[in-house]
Parts: sequence; structure tokens; C-alpha cells
Amino acid sequence: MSFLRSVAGALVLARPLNSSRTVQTRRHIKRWVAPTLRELAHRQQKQGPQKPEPRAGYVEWNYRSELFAFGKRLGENFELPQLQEAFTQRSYAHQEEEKQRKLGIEEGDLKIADNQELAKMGSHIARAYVEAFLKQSLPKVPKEGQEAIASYLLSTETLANVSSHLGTKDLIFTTEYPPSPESLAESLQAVIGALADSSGVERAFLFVRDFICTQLNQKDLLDLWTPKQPVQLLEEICQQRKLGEVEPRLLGDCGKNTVLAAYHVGIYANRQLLGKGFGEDVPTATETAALDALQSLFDIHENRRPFDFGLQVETKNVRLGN
Amino acid sequence: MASLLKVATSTLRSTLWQTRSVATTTPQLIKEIQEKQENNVRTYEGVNIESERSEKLLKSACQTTFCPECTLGLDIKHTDVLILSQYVRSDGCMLPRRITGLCYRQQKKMGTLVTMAQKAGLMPNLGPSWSKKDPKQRYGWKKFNKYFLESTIKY
Amino acid sequence: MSIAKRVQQWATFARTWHIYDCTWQNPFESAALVKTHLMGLHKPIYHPMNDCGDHVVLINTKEIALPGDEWIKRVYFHHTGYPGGASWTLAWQLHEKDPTMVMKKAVYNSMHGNLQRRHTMQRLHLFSGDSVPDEILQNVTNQIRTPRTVPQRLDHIDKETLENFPTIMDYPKDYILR
Amino acid sequence: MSNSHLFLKSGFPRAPLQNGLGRYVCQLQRITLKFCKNNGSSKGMRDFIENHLVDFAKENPGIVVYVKPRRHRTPVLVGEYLNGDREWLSCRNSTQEEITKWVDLLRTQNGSSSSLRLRKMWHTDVPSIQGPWTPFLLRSPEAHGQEYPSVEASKPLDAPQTATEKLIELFRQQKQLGDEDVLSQKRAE
Repeated sequence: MSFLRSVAGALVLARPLNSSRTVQTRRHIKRWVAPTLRELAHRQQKQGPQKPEPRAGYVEWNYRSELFAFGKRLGENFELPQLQEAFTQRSYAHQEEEKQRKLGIEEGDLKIADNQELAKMGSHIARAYVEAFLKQSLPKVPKEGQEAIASYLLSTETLANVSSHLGTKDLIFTTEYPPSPESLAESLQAVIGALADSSGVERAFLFVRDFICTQLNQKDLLDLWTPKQPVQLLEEICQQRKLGEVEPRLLGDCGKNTVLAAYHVGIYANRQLLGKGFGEDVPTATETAALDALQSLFDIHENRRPFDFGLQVETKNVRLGN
Repeated sequence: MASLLKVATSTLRSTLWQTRSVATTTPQLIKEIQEKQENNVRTYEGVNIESERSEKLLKSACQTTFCPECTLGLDIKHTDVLILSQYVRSDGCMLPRRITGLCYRQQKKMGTLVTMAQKAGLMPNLGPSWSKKDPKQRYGWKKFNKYFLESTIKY
Repeated sequence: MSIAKRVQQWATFARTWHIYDCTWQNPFESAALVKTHLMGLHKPIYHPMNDCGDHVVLINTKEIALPGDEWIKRVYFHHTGYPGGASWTLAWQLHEKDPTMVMKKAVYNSMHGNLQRRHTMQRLHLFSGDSVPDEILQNVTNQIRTPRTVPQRLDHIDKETLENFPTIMDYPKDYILR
Repeated sequence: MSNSHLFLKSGFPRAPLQNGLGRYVCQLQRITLKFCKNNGSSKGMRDFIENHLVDFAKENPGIVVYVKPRRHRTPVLVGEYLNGDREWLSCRNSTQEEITKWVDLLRTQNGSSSSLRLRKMWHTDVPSIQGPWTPFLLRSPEAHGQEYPSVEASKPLDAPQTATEKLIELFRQQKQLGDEDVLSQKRAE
């Protein structure tokens, strides 16, 4: 009898044990998870921030369809080999040649075309068109003003910004990743050159207008070009246009003896108010008043009529004398 | 018939009005003895002096029943000192109603307005001889400026 | 940020100096007016965070006027923090001690619950009389109009208006002028 | 309510590179569709690929389409944009209509809008045409060069006409009437 009882007791004891163990394993939070994650995070931090890998290195990557999509996205039709040539940088081409020479392939088909002459042609077209565009949309601005604005539009960082927003970052063949602003700018100029070759100069002009000239929209033109001595410049212009002698006049002031003094100066030419300016002291106020007068004379005020990006610049007056 | 009745009552009232104006006490008439010399006849005559206010009198003020607010519609404040000073004697006391000819309500209102003006120190020259001519010299809190709100006058 | 933009912002947030004459004005009405100028509420660019308040110079704070008998009815409470340190000062006693204090406390209390209250009070300059140091007076470029007109005392009215002011009451003939 | 919006990048609705001013460029560069060939949750994705994917690719030649069949993985849509944003969308148990809607959303977005908290629904670089307010703007001309404190500038403008002024006015009218009578009498003689 006692034997039967002991067997039943053992059974009873065994059953809750293993059930609790199974319950145990299911509910129990594994104690090794947190330290492992902590160790992983620590090692990752020790390595420092991860270098961005190029998108070309992914599994799902097809260069040919990317090129095709790039052309279609901009609404232009390119020849793919020419576009590919536009994206290969000179440094990359040299690197490939060394690799192939090391492998012993003879000189014959070593030549990998790089985008230098395409870029040159593209930048030439872009400069010519931008100057013509500025001459037509900002007629009153003097020579060096238009040059300053044109140089801003064709500067490397503007071009780099435009090309990175068109998606050329992943398509460029360069030695280092991410591509440097110079290579981005160069590739955009090369694309313009390729476009001129494949579908004519007019399309290239439209491309330049739609992507580079539109960067002027709602931009403070005074930021791009501030005349050095505004007062002397204003005097010259007044003499040329016979507006009479320029004389600044104090219109008002705030808290004269305090640190936060503010002066309001108006510039008059034979009793006609040309411009008003503020400043923390009288010279700055006169300078800003002269700047304001120049802005209204050249019509580059903040609240001027916005640029008309739909205008067609006749190709004849785009001087392409290369 | 109604117009006849109205005419009768108005004449009755005007006659009554004259009699009331007879002063009970004997008036000390102020006369000025004037001396006139005509070819050896010198005559002395007592003439009533003409008060200097009469030529500046408003026409509408000469009616018998005149109140600045009822007839002219003036909303008098305690700062209208030029108007209030006409109802006040030189020693600052308010003239009685039989002299000012105001209705009862206006007389009481004018009284409070005059006291307000005097307390605010706007009429220092119309005060008793012993009063301080400069309100700034008054004692304690009285020397500081104060003003009054006419809305507190309850009638 | 071109120079034109920088200078434009400098002018937009410039602090103008106002002057306010408290003669014959109720301190609490004028406090509401002064508060709006101190905090910059009168500017269309006001925002609690952009601190665009102006300076206000208060002159003749000794000449403020209180209605009726408020001089003896209004009481200012102060406690030194030590036991038995409570004290109640009547308005006229406080005004006698420091003529600018009534106006100062009025403006301070009108900005009730404003966290920058003590900072804004720095921009308030109180003068009991109308003698203001010259460099402060040069800063002033605007005068705030008072809500109440200043009453004129009878003996200060010029002779000419006294002479030909119309009379609305004439003495009866037999009246003896005393 | 989740607090994720507290740490979201905040900004204003901006068209990248003045998009649409010169010409419109679709901002979606690539779309990747990951799905499982026989798992039930990818059924919607598989239907979408069979029925609608080819038409989608034809309509939008500017978008590169990648299809990733992965065994035992939930279906996922990943959109990559020209400004570098990457939008990850799980389409587990969603029907093909829903997936078409999500793909349309991805195509018409500027960037991953779920990661940007819009502070305002508009943006302009030229906020004011006449220039911001300055204290010099509405100043009365006679205030220029005026000596302060001045009694004249301290008077209230909207003070009502006092009884004294009204009385003086009445007296003046009375006198004028008087003069006219005298004149008319003189003219009558």
C-alpha cells in the first residue's frame, strides 16, 4: 500500500515540476539578451559612425534601368552610352585603366571615355544661357551685378545641390563615396553636354532654365551681389541720369543715447526721396538708405515681380561663340 | 375752450410771480450819488448801479425759469469752474435758491458740484478769508490732488 | 542675411522712448496704458517671447489724483517677514514718503502674473517732478496721450477768457453784493 | 496618444529644387516590393504584382521598380526619394487595392511625409510685401523735432466738449445774431 502511495506521490511531484519547467521556459525572460545587446551597442560605438555604403552595392541594383529612368524622369531622351560616359569621372577612368593594365589587357580597348569634354561643353552652354536669361529678366541691373548673380548660379555648390536633387549621386562612377561637390557639379555639366548632343541645343537651354535658373526664385538678390560703396555708386548713377545732387537726411531716431539706438535716414535727390534706410548709427543708416535707393533703381527689391521662368529666350541672342 | 383756459392760467401765474418778487425785508438799495452841474443848478441824484454781468448775459438766461441743464442741456462737471463760480459768493458760500432762480434739483446738484470743486482745490480764490489760498499747503492728505465722479451725485 | 535684412530687423525691434505726464491722472488708469507700452502690446509684432517692450519715462508722479477720499481709504500692506512685521500704510502717507512709489506699485500690479514683470519694470523711469536728466530726455521721441484732461484752477485761468465769459445768472436789482 | 510627434523632425512644406516651377520631376526614384511566394499574408502583394505592376511601370518610366521575392518574409514596400528619404511600409494582409493606394501615395510624395511634422501648411521667403512694421512707420510728421514733454501732445484727442466750451460757443452764436440784427437795422435805414 505504502509502495502505491509513494508512486502516486512521485507522480504528483513530477507532474507540476515539468509543467512548471515548461511554463518556466515559456514565460521566463532570457537573462542573456540585455547584456548581449549592450555589448553589441558598445562595440558598434567603438567603431565610430558607419560609413555610408553606395546604393550600387545593394542586391537590387540595375545600372541600365537606373540610367533609363534618370532620362525619363527629367522628361528628356538621352542615348544611354553617352549618358554613361557623362557619369564616369576622370579619376575613376584612370583607376580602371591601372586595374586593367595590372591584369595585362593590351592597350587596344583600354580607353574608357571620361566626361571632361562633355562637361566643358555643358558648362559653356549653361553660362551662355544663364547670362542671356539674366539680361532679359533683369534688364536694369548693371554688368557686374549680372555677373555676380550668374557666378552664384553656376557656382559648384549650387550645381552640386541641383545635381544631387536630380538623383545623380548613385549613378556617378567616382573613386570615393559619397561623391564630392565638384564631381557632382561636373556630372551635371556633363549631363547638359550629353543632352545638347543627343537632342539639340534648345532642349539643353530649356533644361538649364528649368533647373538652374529656377534657383533664383524668391532669392534675395542683394544677398548675391552687394555693391561695395553704395553711396558713391548712387552718386555716379544720379549724375548719369541727371537726378540732381544726392543728400542724406535724418528722418527719425529711437533712444539716441542708449546702446540700442536706431536711426532712420532718407536719401533725397533734389527733394525727391530715393530710398530710406535704418541703422544702429548714422553712417550705417545712410549706407542702407543708399542700398535701398539702388535696389529701387535696379528693381531688385524683395517684393519685385517674380521671375517669369516660362519665358522663351530667343536662341539668336544666346552668344554661343565658342 | 382749452386755449382760452391756458391763456387765463398763464396770466394768473405771471401776476402772482410779480407779487412774489416783493422782498419782505426792506432792501438796502445801493445807489450811487451822482452830482450834475447845469448852469448854476447842482443836482444830486441816487442812481442804481448797473451790474457788470448784465451785458454778458445769455439771452436764454434771462427767462424766468432757467437751469443750465434743463434749458441749455449743459452737462456740468465739477471742473467747469467758470460756470460754478457764478453761483458762488466771494467767500465761497453758495447763493440761495431765491437768488439763483434754479429748480430744487438743480440747486442741490450745483451745491454738490461747488463743494467738489472746492475740495479738489479748483476755486481757491473764492474761499473764506482764513482759507489757504494754495491747496498744496493743506494739511495731511488734503494737499494731494483729487477728483470726483459726477455719477456719484444721486439726484 | 544681407545687410538690408539685418538692419531691417534692428529697426523693427528698436526700443522707442515714451514720456507720460501723470498730472491730475488716476494712477491705475495710466498704469494700464503704461503697461501696454512697457510690454510692447501696442506693437503689431508683439509676442510674449520677443521682448519688444519700450521705455516709458513718467514725470510729475507727485501730481497724481485719486477719486473721492481714496487717499485715506486705500491701504498698502507690507510685511518684513519677521514676526510682528506686518504694516499697513495709507495711500497719502506712502505718497508723502515717496511720491513715485504709488505709481510704481500701480504699474507693477497692472502686469499681474507676467513672469518678465521685474525685467519689464527696469524699462520704467519714474520722476516725481518734471525735472528729467538731459540724456534721458534726449532719448524720448513720443508722448503718450493721457486719458483724462487736466482741470484748470480758477485763479490760473487767464484774464481774457475770464472777462468775456458769458454769465448765466444775474443778481436781482436789489441784491447787496457781499 | 503616442509621443512620437515630439521627436519628429519639424519643417514647412517645401518643393525640393523649386520642383514644378521649371518642370515637374517625380520625386520617387526607386520602389522595392518584397513579398513571399506562398505565404498568405503576401497574397495582396502577389495580386498587385500580377495585375497592376506592369501598368504602373509603363505609366511611370521615371521610377525604377525592384521586386524581391523572399521566402517567409512579410510583404514590404520601400520607396527611395531624390532627397535621400527612404519610406518603409509593411503591407501585411493588405489587399491589392490598398497596396495600389499606398503606391500612389509613395509616387506623389516629395519625401517621407510621415517623418516630418509640418509646422504650418504654407511657406514663403517674402512674408511681407510692404516690409515689416517699424516704429518709424506711422509717426506723425509734426512729431519730428518736437520738444518733449509738451502739454499739447499730452492732451487726449477724443475728449468730449465740456460745458464751458459749449457755453462759449452759444454766446458767440448769440453775439453773431446780435451783430446781424444791428447790421440789418442799419441797412434798413
